[in-house]
Amino acid sequence: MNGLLVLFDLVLLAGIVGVAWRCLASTDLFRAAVLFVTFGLLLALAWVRLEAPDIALAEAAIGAGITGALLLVTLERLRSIMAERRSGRPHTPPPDPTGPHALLRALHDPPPERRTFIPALTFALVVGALLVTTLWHQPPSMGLEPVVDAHMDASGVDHPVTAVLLNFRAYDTFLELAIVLIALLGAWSLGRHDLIPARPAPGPILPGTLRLLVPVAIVTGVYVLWAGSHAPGGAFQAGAILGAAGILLVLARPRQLPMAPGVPLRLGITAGVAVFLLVGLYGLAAGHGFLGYDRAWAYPLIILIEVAATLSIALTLVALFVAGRPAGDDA
Amino acid sequence: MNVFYLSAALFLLGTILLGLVRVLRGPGSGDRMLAAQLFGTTGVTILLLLSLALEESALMDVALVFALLAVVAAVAFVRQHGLPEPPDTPIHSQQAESAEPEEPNDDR
Amino acid sequence: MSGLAETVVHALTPGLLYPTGGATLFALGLYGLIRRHHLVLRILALNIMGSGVFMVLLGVAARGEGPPDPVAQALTLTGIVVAVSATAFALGLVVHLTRLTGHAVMLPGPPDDDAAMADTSRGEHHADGGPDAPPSDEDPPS
Amino acid sequence: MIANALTGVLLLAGLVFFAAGTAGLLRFPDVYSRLHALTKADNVGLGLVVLGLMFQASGPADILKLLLIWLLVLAAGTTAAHMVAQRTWTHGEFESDR
Amino acid sequence: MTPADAELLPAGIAGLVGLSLAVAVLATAWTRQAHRIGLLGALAVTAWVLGLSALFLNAGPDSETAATRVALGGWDAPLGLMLQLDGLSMTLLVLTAVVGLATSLYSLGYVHDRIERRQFWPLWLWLWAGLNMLLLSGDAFNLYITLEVVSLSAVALVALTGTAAAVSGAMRYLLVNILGSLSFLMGVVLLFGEHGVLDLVLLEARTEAGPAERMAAVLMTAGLMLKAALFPLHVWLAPAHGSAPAPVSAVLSGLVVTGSFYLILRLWMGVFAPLATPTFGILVGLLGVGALVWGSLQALRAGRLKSIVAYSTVAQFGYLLVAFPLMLVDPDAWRVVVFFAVVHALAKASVFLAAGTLQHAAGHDRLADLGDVLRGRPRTVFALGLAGVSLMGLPFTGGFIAKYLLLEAGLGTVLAGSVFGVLWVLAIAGGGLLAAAYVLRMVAPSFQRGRADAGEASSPWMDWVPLGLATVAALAGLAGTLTLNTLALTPGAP
Repeated sequence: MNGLLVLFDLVLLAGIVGVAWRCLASTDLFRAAVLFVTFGLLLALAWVRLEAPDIALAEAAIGAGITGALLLVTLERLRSIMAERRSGRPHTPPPDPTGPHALLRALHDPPPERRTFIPALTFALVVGALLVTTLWHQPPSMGLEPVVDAHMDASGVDHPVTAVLLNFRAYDTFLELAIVLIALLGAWSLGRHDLIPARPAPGPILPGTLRLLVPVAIVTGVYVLWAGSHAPGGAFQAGAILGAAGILLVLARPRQLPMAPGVPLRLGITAGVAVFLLVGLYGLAAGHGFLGYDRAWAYPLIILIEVAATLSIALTLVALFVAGRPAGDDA
Repeated sequence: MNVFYLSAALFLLGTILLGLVRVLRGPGSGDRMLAAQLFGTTGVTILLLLSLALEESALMDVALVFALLAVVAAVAFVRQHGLPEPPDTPIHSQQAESAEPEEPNDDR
Repeated sequence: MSGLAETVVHALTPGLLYPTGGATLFALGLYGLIRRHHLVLRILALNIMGSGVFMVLLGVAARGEGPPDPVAQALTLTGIVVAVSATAFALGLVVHLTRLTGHAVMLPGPPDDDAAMADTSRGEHHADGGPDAPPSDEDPPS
Repeated sequence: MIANALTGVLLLAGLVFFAAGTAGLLRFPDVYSRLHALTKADNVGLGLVVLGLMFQASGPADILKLLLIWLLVLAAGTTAAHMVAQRTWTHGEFESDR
Repeated sequence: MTPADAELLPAGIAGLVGLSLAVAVLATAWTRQAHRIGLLGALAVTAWVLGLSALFLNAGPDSETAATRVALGGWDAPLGLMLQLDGLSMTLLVLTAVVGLATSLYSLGYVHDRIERRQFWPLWLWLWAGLNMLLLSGDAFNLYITLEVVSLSAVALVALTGTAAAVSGAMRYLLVNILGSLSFLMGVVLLFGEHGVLDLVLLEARTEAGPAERMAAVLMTAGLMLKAALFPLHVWLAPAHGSAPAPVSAVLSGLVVTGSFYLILRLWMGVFAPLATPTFGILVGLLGVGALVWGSLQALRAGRLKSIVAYSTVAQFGYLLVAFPLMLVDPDAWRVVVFFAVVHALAKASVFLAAGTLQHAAGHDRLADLGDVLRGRPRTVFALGLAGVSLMGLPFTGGFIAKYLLLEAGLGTVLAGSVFGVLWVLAIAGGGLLAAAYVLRMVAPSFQRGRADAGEASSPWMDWVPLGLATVAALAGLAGTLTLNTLALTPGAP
């Protein structure tokens, strides 16, 4: 069993490093994108081997769903921008100073220049070698597992990772939600969204699949959220699954995005941080410290925060996929 | 029995690594996407096997999420890849014509 | 000879194997980041570096006896969310940059320092939905 | 015991389909035939594995989950295969990204 | 120390975090009123910070017990996260509040477009909240998260104008920031793997000069140097700072860069203190001399007003690097360095704000064609000059006192018998001359004969705020003793 596990680890790691290498060596960006999705899949297996099913769940939701879709839609956007420039649409900005070949670069990266090879290789090798040597000389440390274990009773939940995320280190998680929100604010500040590139997909297959998948995704999302209090799962994973379902819906009717009204959408994306902050400030006022809970109320409050966070994360991920801000936001 | 599951998982991991050749070679994007689709399925199977081999029932949920979301990248790909349509690409023009140009599939 | 065998066996535990792999990914990402020019590839390189960091963190956390460290896992989860958000924003920025300049590469060196700079406090740049819209003729309110 | 034996046989059969799918993906000449090979792994390969694992499931919830997983993969595989095939048929092979 | 003060201080610290976050969240949710929320929030946060500093000084602790630590959620380290306030973070919090308030007032006039306002204010308030949290954080991983909050919102703000130069600057800035963050995080991971804790105070107690600490120090310092644009990792700074909207440039050059520098200082005074050796100090000092020379020369060559200011940031940060070897000889020198960083932040922010007003008036910021506007707007030029004088370090300004103290520390090094001391003294003195040259370049056209034209009308905020902030920078010397005394209330300082 042990020998087999070692073999599995070795093959897996070789695969991960190999895929990453080929991904970064690709001249064709679509190939790089597919390889990156595969990289995410193998990474999820690595997290499983490191006894981190929570991370594997998140990686599955992100690697298989969100990142792949994001990369592909980005490549298509780049391609359609290039095509518009070639066809000489009005309103095109002045031509690129780097010359006629620049057009090619949208989805194709020429092999790197030879002159950077030696310095880059040396630098990367030195950094890698130093890191490996350092890591090999580290003694095993217990980490904080015993401390967390000793305080689980007071955390309000039964799953240690959730306890750390939403109770012991709730501040980090709050800021994580804030970062998701800031990324969206940044994407929105770049301008209104334009049409999502999409071509017609005739036939009953796609709508049929969606009719099956979207409800299942919603149920799974809720299940993962609920499971988070006692088993791997939680707000982010659930939000990512629901977000992926939303992305599917957007892909089903890319030309007919619902005219999202500004105010409810704003409230939706801020719900996670807002609820979290209110609970945190209440804790401060009630004497449990900022972001602290009364023990008896810890579980319901954590669930409340997680539900709001799931909603916000899902909405934000869909909005990040659509990229620019909806017209309703400027009204 | 665990050893058996683990060997099966290892075998499947090997098929993924072999299948990578198709992603690298292409030649078309469709081939690459198909290979990625196969990897998704294989990954789900590996997770199921590992959940038995490592006796970690939560991996079943991971496999479920994988199965659910494998379709997102595929749909994103087929919906979008190859845009915009260059004027002369339709090879079998009858079929292209019969396909309605705008959103025929709205399930309303 | 037995010393070597022991080292090898020691090295094959997940607690060392995965951190080594993570360090390799970190270095590989760094290499790709330096060598490649296309911004999407650079973003992928940064993501691979990030995965390397997380792999080291989880690998180190799985070293000790007993269950793995939940704090390390929580940190990794937070880190992954941060990475995804940053990636999504970065990809949006790449698209926007390509729309403005026509290429998705980071040209080496700072851009021409003396290039004309439009004053942006005047224009209604974002009011009309992005750079593709025709410039507004109105005079700014002051 | 019998359950274990059944699981073993079904798993092995499933693995054969996965192997065949991969071989087809590598060896077949064009998109259509590769697609054909691929769906065998999706449908039958995973189906057999799922069937085999059901004998080891700890309860009805697990069995349902396994079934659901299989159904979802079927749906995903079908959609992907159909749309790739349709796209290839109407517009020719996907060009690589130039 | 009265008992009431001691009880109020922790609540005040947590309250500051809560307040600045609440303002940001509110502005995000209710964008229609974002500018009003922002203005009220800026006033409230500034008042809170000033109150907190009064409370902190009133508590009158001695330097070893000065750090007030607040356990978030009631969980003490190592399990939970701690906020931490001491003299160093208090000083920089006040600096952030002053520059933040000035920037907010300026932005009332600068960002007047209805749509742009809705994008600007939430991001700016998040950036400010992020800076406050960064300065208060006492946990290695939490530092990474707050760094990300700061850098993502800063990148979005740089891109806000939507021009090709700005978006390209933002893209470069984002890549650099992510790389810096990852490098920092890898260092945190190494420390966590070695010691199993993340709290800075606990880490400090456990670190010694081992290989893991050395590697972590290299990774974290390199990451932060990238973010702080310390020479030679500075190439991204000028494009990003030079093409951002004026209030954003002011905050980036004044606060964000200073925040990264604060972290470097904090780490080397705490966790990595056992690793600091004279050779290391001299290496850093040489980098500083390089930064001074290179940045000043670029500033002398640049053709755009804001580029000059941006390159001057690279040069001025050279001083901070030069100060490292001084700190190894004279343990008290670090306070002078921080005081210098404070004065620099104030002066640099007002220069950028003044440059923004001129750019708005002229419609561009090419120095060659800026003469008319420079002659037509004496008030703004006076602000530019006043802040510039502080940057140069002419007598009676904050900059003078900071540089004087630096020189004194440098001479101390010479007297201590270090050959390099002479180089440091030369660099400090010569840097001032170079600064004088590029500051004069900026204001010189206004003394030439020619047409005077005030150009595009601007709001009174844009006229008066740069002047006000420049005055604060010039008068900062008066607060020198107070600042140095506050800084002394930092435990574990060398």
